[in-house]
Amino acid sequence: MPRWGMVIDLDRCIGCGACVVACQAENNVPINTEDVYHQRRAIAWIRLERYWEGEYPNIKARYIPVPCMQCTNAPCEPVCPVYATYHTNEGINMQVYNRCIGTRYCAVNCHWHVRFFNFWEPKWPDSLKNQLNPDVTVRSRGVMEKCNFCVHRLVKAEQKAKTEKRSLRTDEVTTACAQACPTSAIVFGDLDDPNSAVSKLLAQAEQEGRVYRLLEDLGTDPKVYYLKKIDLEAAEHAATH
Amino acid sequence: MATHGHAHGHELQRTWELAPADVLGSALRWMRSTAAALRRPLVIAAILFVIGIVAIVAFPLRQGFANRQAWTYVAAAFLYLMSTAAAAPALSTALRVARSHWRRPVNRASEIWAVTLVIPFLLYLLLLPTFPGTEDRLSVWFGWPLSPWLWGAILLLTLTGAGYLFAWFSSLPDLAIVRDHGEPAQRGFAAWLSRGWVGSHRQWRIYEKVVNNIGVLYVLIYVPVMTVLASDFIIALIPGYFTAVFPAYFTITSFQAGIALTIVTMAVLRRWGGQADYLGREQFWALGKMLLAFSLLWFYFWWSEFIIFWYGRTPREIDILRFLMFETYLWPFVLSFAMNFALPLLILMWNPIRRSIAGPTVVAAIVLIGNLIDRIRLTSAAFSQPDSALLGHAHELHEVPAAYIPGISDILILIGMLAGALALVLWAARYLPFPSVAEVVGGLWLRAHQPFKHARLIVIGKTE
Amino acid sequence: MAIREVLGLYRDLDSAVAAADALRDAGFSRSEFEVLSNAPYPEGTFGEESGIHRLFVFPLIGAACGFAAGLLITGGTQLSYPLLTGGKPLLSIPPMIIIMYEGTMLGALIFTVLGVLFESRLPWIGRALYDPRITQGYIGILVRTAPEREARAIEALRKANPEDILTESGNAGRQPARS
Amino acid sequence: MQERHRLGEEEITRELLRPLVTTPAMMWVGFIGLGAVLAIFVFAVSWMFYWGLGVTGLQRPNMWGFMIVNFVFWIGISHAGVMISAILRLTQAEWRRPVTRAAEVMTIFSLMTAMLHPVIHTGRPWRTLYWVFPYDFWRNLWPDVRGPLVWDPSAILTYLTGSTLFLYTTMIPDMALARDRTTGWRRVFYTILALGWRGNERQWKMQTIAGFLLSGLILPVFVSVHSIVSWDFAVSLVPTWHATVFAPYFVIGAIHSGVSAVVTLMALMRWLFRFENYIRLEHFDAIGRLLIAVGTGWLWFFLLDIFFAIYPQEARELEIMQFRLFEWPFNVLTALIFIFGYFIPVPIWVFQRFRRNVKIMFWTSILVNVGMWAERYWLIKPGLMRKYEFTFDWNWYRPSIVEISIVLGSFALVGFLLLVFSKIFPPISVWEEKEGQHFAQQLRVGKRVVNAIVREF
Repeated sequence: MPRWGMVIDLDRCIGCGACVVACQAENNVPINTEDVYHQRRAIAWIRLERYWEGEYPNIKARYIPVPCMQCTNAPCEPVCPVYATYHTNEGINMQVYNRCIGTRYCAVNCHWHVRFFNFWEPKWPDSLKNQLNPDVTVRSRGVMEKCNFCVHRLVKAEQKAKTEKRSLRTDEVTTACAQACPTSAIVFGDLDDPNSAVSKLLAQAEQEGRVYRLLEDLGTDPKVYYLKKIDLEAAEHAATH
Repeated sequence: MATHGHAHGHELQRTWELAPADVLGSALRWMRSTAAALRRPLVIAAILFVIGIVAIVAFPLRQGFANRQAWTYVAAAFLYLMSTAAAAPALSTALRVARSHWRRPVNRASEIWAVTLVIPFLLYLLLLPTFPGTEDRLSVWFGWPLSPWLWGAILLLTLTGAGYLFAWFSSLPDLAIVRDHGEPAQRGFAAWLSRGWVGSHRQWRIYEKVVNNIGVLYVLIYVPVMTVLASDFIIALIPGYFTAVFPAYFTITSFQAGIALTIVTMAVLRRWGGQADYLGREQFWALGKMLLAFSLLWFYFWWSEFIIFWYGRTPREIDILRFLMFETYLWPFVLSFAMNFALPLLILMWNPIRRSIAGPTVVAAIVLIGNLIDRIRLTSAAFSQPDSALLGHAHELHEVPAAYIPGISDILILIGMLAGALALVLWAARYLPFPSVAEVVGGLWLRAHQPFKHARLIVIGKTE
Repeated sequence: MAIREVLGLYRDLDSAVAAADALRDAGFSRSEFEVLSNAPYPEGTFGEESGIHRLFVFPLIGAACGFAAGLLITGGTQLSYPLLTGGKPLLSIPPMIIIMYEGTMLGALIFTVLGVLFESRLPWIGRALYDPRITQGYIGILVRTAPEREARAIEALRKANPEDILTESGNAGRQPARS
Repeated sequence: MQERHRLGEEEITRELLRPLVTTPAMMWVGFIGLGAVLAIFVFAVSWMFYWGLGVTGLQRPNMWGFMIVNFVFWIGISHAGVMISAILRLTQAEWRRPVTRAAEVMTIFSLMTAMLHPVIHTGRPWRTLYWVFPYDFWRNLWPDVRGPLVWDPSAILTYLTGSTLFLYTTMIPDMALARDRTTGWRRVFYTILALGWRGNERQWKMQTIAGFLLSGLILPVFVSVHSIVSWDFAVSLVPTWHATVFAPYFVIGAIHSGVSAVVTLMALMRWLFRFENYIRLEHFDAIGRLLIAVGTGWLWFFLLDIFFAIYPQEARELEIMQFRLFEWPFNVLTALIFIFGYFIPVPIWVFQRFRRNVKIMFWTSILVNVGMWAERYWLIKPGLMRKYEFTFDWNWYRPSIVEISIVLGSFALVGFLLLVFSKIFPPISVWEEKEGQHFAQQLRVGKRVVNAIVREF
């Protein structure tokens, strides 16, 4: 039974936003038009947070991609009255759109702000109607949605493996964001498999002492790990996180 | 014609037939015989008290103030006295303000405990040096200069002062009676205390106002004091114990213990103090209801802390739950849960038991013990933390210290201090008549029992 | 044997009590007549009446049922859908306690009301002598007795200066038709 | 009291049933005015259903807004009714008689209004109705009892059922009274509700016992309801929400606002129905004294909450405290809460002269509830606006016109329902007033005559 996790190396991240676009396309996330942005209701399962560091003129932009942390003890799960979000045995914090009634309590109790609510009926321009991903449900108005580590890919891969009567190969499957990242700053894989890319990366980064997680002290045990940037400002910047 | 009262299963207390003269009579009887009989228990209590003092000097004091753990049981005794003896006068105020008609014989029984306040005050002064300053640790003082030492002491002093003022003023008219009709031995002191009281109409009016106001003042001081004690003695000494409800829990459970103490005192007075005419079913029933209500509140305030920690599940909260309730101090917690909530509920939920004398008394005794265990649990947990664990705004319970097992010295200290309080009360009881003549007689005018057609009823007057 | 009803109406409390006494002197037992009023009087105002009731049993039964229901729903839900949420135990007791508590109280409340209705014999759709003036403040004394004693009842009721005396056959009048 | 004078049975009946038969002009004004606001409310809600929650001011991270605040507020108001009637019944306080029914009715209507909010506030209300309640046994997925949002309905429905039954039980005798005095369809209606009540001794005895028993049973429920509502917030990890004190703090706050609301209601009834003989100054006096205690208790918990939010000295918590104590507009809100919620009304209530002045009591009680609404907003919103360190996602919350009209409409709704009720049922318990007259006595002490009350022992 794999335990899916993700490592995001901020030292490699250039803030290009490819992951965001890829996710958008992969998961049928509605197009975030300008006024949706101004309403602060844009949906981005993985978002790129930009923080300024230092004073003009020597000012630096720091980027940090934030997908769902897939917490092991996710605070968002138990507050749902209808089991619309629960924990799969592969460690994914799953969202069941059909059960969701939209109390939005999960969003209130998610401190990484990675749960998104469909305030409006999602719309696509006709030109994009045909590129919707058939593997992914199109959500309706009034339900929550969130990153689920491209679970449809995982399921597909597992079924393939099953039909071929074998177990899942190491790093056989990856998420859209990881796939799209030009600097491969995002790595996805099985945390329990010592040979997987994520495990190796973590093991190595542990020695360099670069590993940290967001809001780790809440004790929710997130499964998305960040590797600090290798320069001092970045170190202290990360420390503030 | 069978009176319907009997069908109801509770007959009228003799209080209703008494004339003022009878009340005065039993008060004077108390001054004559009972007060004298108190000498032996008084001596025994005093001896235990001395032993306790010796124990304090011999053990914690010799080990010095740096070793806070040695002072655990001094602190426990202090907090327990604050939760029981100091809470009782608050109860009597509550009854006055609520204008309950049955309260009058009860007031004295709870007010008299105010005379013990000096003991917790001295213990507090003894304990203050064991606390580190608040500059470098978390506390509700937020590092004020001289906190907690100076400000805490001032608070306690105010409370003690208000308590004695209350005890003295509320018993002023009775002291005058002792002055005029008491035994020669008692007269002098009573005369000194009741100087100038002639019972003029004006004096009575002032008396009623002032007693109420001092009582309210006492409560208004008591609640902040308990809040501060809860945070200084428990919360601030347990790293990561971030709970806003605990001071409320501490105060409410103290009121519970105060009620219990009053009930037990009443039972003793009824059994050995010849107060059966005054402290009857009426009083025990009413206080039994209150005790039941506060036992439910015990659970409520505990639960509202527990459920948050259980649900929040941050490492800090899990540690606290393990430490205070489910691992280190499991048994003390289970006991105090049973004795402060479960047993009182299961026993007092039956009206026939509530309406008896024995029922409330037994439960009150249970609650008194349960409260003691609870306070011991909390103090032991809090005082087992070394200063190093607190300094530097510690947010986590880093290493969980083992449960503190009391030694013989601790037991001696505990018993000694409680005995000291008892001694003070016994001593005061030699100068204060039971029942309180002023209260009971004042009540006689406002209640009558009369036939109403075929029914026998009581009539209760409400002055506004 | 048929039971005949006589209803005496009285303007004030004193005469009503007097009527009750008169009936008692005439040998009517307390169970043979009941007093109707528009507001409660202190118990026993009209003399002892049997106050036996089982009202206090009802809340206990209700509480038991409510508790059981709560236990079933909470326990059942968690056991039959072993879905992991927030790393909480699959059978989390504290939340169960909250809902079981509410269930218990709900059961107790509903059964108490049922008990009150049952013990005061409501809803009541039988027909018995009644007069709207009772809710106006008159006090009615309703005698249920054997036909042969009806006359005695009327006579007794008349002793206490009634406003009116109603029988099943109609208004018997305050005073005898012919003396 | 000196102003108490004996009233005849007939007088009481006539005056207390007056609202049922006659309709004062002000009442029409009320019906029409409130009805108009109600229409706006209905329109706003249906508008929101049609377009979705996009028409509200909610966004990330402010997923909860005005409607939840208003929900908490109305739950709070609903706590007065049972608090007053149950506690005063248990303590046999005489001054309960004219207050209890109005208070209980207010409980019921404000509870209904409160329950409306979380439902219309969900993304898919229609599903909410058929998935969460009633239990859906055929789809075979029951609500997750671990979720506070399931504790909520269980508590609120218990409370609603309980207080409705409570109210009805105490109303049966008055239904009988109305039955005997009306004709036509009204008579049929009351006959059904009266259940054939005749008023024999046994029935009265049951009635009396029921008063005590139900009060004793409903008090623990009433405490649990607002506690559970508070846990909707407190069990989450949102800074300034995750506080252990929330349960008792919410409850005492609820009593504070609720009892004040009862004062408002008393004053209105006194003016609207000319109930001077029943809702007397001594009642305002007594309830004012009660309010002093309640208000002070509330202040204690309020300060506990603030102090122990600062106590851990954690950046996140301090950030929000600083924000909601010192930054516009929350600094104004804070002042508002303190001043309106405590420092204006309570010092006024201390003086009997003011406690016995209906106008002053009315306006102070209004002030308290303004303060308490502000308090709920103050408690709930800042934590969401500045949740944890993701300054990137911090955001303001501005309610839309839809939310505002829903909030205003909720007040109209309660008011309208209260008016309708007082048109159909006697707003003051007639039989309890009469009982009070039966039990009232006087004691002579020398030259002084003291009002007294008969008690069975």
